[in-house]
Amino acid sequence: MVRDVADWSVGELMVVAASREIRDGEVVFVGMRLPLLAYCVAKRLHAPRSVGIFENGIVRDVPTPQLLYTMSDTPNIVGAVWCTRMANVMGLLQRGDVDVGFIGGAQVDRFGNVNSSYIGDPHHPQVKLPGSGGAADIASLAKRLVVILPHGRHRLVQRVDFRTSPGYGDGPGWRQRVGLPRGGPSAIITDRAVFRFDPQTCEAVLHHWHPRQSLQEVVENTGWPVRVADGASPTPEPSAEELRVLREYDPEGVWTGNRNRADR
Amino acid sequence: MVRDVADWSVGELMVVAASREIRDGEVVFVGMRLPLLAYCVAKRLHAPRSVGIFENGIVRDVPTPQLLYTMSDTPNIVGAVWCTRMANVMGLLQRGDVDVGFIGGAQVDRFGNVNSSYIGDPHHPQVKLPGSGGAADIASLAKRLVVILPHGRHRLVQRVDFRTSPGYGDGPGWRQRVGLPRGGPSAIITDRAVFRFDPQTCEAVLHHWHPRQSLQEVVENTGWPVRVADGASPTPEPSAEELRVLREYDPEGVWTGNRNRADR
Amino acid sequence: MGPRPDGKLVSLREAISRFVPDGATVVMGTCLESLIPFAAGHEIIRQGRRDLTLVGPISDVLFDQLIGAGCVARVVAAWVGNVSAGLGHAYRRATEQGVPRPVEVQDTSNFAVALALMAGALGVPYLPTRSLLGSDVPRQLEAFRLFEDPWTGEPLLLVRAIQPDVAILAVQRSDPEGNAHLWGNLGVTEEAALASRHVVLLAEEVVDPSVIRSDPNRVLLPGFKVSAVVHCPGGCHPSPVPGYYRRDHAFYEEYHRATRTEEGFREWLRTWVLELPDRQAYLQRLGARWDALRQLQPAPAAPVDYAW
Amino acid sequence: MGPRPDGKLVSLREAISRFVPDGATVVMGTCLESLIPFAAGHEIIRQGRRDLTLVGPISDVLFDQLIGAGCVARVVAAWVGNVSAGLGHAYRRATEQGVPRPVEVQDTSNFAVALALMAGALGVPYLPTRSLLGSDVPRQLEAFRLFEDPWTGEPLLLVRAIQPDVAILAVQRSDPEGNAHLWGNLGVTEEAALASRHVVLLAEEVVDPSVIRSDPNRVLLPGFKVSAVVHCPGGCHPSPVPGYYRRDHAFYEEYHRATRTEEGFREWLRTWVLELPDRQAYLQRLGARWDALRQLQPAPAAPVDYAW
Repeated sequence: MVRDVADWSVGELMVVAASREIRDGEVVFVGMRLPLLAYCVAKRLHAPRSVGIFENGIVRDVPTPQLLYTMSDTPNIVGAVWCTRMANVMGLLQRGDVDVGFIGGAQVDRFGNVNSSYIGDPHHPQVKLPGSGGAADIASLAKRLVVILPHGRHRLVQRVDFRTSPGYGDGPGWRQRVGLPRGGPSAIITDRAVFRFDPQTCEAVLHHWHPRQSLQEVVENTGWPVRVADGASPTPEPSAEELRVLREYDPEGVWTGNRNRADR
Repeated sequence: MVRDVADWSVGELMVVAASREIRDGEVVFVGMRLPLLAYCVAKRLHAPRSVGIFENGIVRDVPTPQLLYTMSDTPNIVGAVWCTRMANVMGLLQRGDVDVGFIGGAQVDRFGNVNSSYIGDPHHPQVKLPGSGGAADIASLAKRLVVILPHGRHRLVQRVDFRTSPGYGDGPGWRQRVGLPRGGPSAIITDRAVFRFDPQTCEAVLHHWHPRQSLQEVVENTGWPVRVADGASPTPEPSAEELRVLREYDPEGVWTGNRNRADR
Repeated sequence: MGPRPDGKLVSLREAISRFVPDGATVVMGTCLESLIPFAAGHEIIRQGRRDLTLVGPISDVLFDQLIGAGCVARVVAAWVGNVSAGLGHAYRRATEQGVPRPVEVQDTSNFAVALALMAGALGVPYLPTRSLLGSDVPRQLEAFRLFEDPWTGEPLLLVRAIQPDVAILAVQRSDPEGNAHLWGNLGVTEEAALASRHVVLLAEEVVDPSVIRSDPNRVLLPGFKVSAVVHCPGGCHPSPVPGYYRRDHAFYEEYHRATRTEEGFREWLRTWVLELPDRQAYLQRLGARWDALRQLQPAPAAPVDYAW
Repeated sequence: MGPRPDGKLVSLREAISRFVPDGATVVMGTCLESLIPFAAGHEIIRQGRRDLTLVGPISDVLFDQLIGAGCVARVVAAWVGNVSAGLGHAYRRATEQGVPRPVEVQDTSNFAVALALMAGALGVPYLPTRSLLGSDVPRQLEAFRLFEDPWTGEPLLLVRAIQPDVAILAVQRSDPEGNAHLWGNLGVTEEAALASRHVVLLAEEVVDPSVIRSDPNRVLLPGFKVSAVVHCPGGCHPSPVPGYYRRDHAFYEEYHRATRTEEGFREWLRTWVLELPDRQAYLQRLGARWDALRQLQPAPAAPVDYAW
């Protein structure tokens, strides 16, 4: 299936936006789905010397030969530079050897705290979500954190029901106060927008809204009063090169939303 | 060099006495030199299902194909069932998976505390010994401890100059008080005698004196007032079988004193 | 404890019967999405085990199945769901509606599970971490405590040790005494093996001891720590085993769709677990699909010589 | 930190010059009696490095040599001596008489060294242990603290983390980026590698990256953590390297006899270190003896396939 460049999906735009968060030579704690694709695009294009770390114990610096459905699929081992214990890769993270990590979640608030545990009262939850996995560890320990999730007023909320993965807590100084050694969110990438964080106030600030919709729509679909950055602009569209590389890796759009999947 | 059975050396007697401390099926933290030989003899004769653990990370349940000078000699790896990190084998020890450990030392006192660090004042030592190695860990954590050292009034002392490897401290209840999870010395084997420990008083009690000398000589060469067990007897001589097996492994007597070596 | 005089090589039925009693704490799924001992989970379900505590980082759908079958009282896991297909329906029914029975969840993270098992393996009561500070995850005081580094006064989180009753672990090959080779991503397998009172191995192949001893660096843990070895080829389907078979992605998708309702879950369980006597029958039911998953591209490891 | 754009494959002289400055904390001898990077120690002596802190469980005679040459201010080691031949004369002269200079000794044990490096690798300030309770070894408060388990009140010893400036580690084979295979007893090598700011590898062979990537479970640590790779065959003599050469027991005995006096030590150092420009010259001086140590009995590892 050859698709047109202009025919990018929002999932593809999110992957490309995420890939641009990876700088060359960086050590990346890679999550599954979109972050994995983002790592593959970055690796092939602008960050050829980046290194990918997976929490199951895999470290690799070349893309996998096949699309992965999970990080433990056998193609993820072939060509890896290290297969080891989770404790060793989490040790790298805790030591401060990981530049950027990606996580998903069900809710995020304006200080970048992420909930992937409970909707409603955690003691009598309305919805029990799958849980942290490694997300809370990545959010605690990576030098930078990128949060990727669908946009919506019930997703981007004033205050998360449960703080699974710590962002900036209640604002400036909080991470240092609770003892987190470094880090904090640097971006939120949704299917509508890209937020970055104000270093002074630790709040999410809208930097880009995706094409095919208005800034107003983003604001209306966000559960907190949106601060818009000076010079905020539409998200740059994926280049032909970015789409080519991404589609080589995921031709059927398994993770970029071209294949329909319910109740994620 | 074929030697007569009656012609056993004191080193050989010590090895054989040590081998008898190992019961079948036990997990043994093996030291080098005499304890290694003891493990080999036990394994070949009365403890065929015993398992030997070395602090460099080797676990093996068959004797090595050659005499070892150190536990990291290449023949110690061949046929091993595990080559791993020191932390893993020390973890077995700390968990309580090790039945018996062997250590040497420069001094031992009547409560089985062992010094392998300093002679004289530790701050201005008369002699700086090589140090604990793993001995203090084995003494802390094994279920039983066997101490092997040369006999002498400056070796078996009233009180060690430095407690490198904890025995029973100052007596009953001490190990529990300081937080050691189990264990304590079960025997001291010297080139003159075998002591065991009184479970009530935690004191070393003379059980055997080696042939070719008198009980009186042992007492005179011990730095504390020797308590002699009811029924104490001369140490049983090595059997022909024990000597055969031992000499197959160490035909030149490298570690049993038949080869002359100074200043150990 | 030393080597057991009786043979350790037993059927899966016997291994589960002997080493997984009602109420046991069981660690499984330690490599994360690969080498998941589904065959053992299914046998636990067939034997009707109750009140288990399940421990693992994530388990893909294995924990979902055991929870749905009513075997589980408590879960200590960082993530429970269906990794490639979405959430776990049985898990949600149990935690949200108490169906078929309520399940207590102890929130944790992958790293915290690894540290708890590492503490268990090392024989210490806890290990410290800088992770999860400020997170709501470490709420339960029996598992987590805040503490200060005595040298600097900086905050630390202490993660309490877990020593499971039994670890059920899949490996590529084992000898009859439980000396086994495992390769691929290791996850928390080594820590789980060393922390647990009993270890049950599911081996794709049972090999001569000389094969294992030829490469002692690849050994998971020494046989004297292993209680049972089960020869169970295909025991990890639909999860992958490097060198043996690929992941059956579609199977997870099918499970996801089939188990949306409680009736659907019951039906799935009948078809794939309760009606089948053992793993061999399961693989027969898979049929040609199973053969296809075993068509692999070779990737041999470079030779290594322990010449001495 | 990411991969370095410039080549990591450098001479031993350059590696020591760049990564072992005066005053550095250096961990070596991490496998215990095997794979000891003697060549690196000798180069450190030739370059006249001063005020080093040496860290290791035991080092056989490597630390003795560095201490005797006056390179060392401090030793954090569980045991210093000559494993098969007896005590270390240079170590005793330094610690008892301050000759050629006083050396401070921090008492520790093998397990405590492992835990300190493991804490450094994990990025936590300490790890707890039940070992050494009641021992006089943990006297120094900057390295050890007594503490209570907050759940049970039981005593524990906290072992403070060590993050050395550089780990000098020998491996059988490495690719030019520092992805390396190590086999045999591992000791504290993995922990030392991961804990240290820089890693210098001494490789018996430098191989194509494809060799290393064919077996990622045997990799010591990923190349992005490695600062320099030195192709240094024979670099560990007289210690053994599994698959490459045996231990030269007699050499330790000879060193022991030769270094009884300070003059003897000086003479030994001239002959085996100062007069020689590099490791190749050292091996030439060894002559036929070196060839004999490389006559080995093969012991190939059973094949492993990562088929996918």
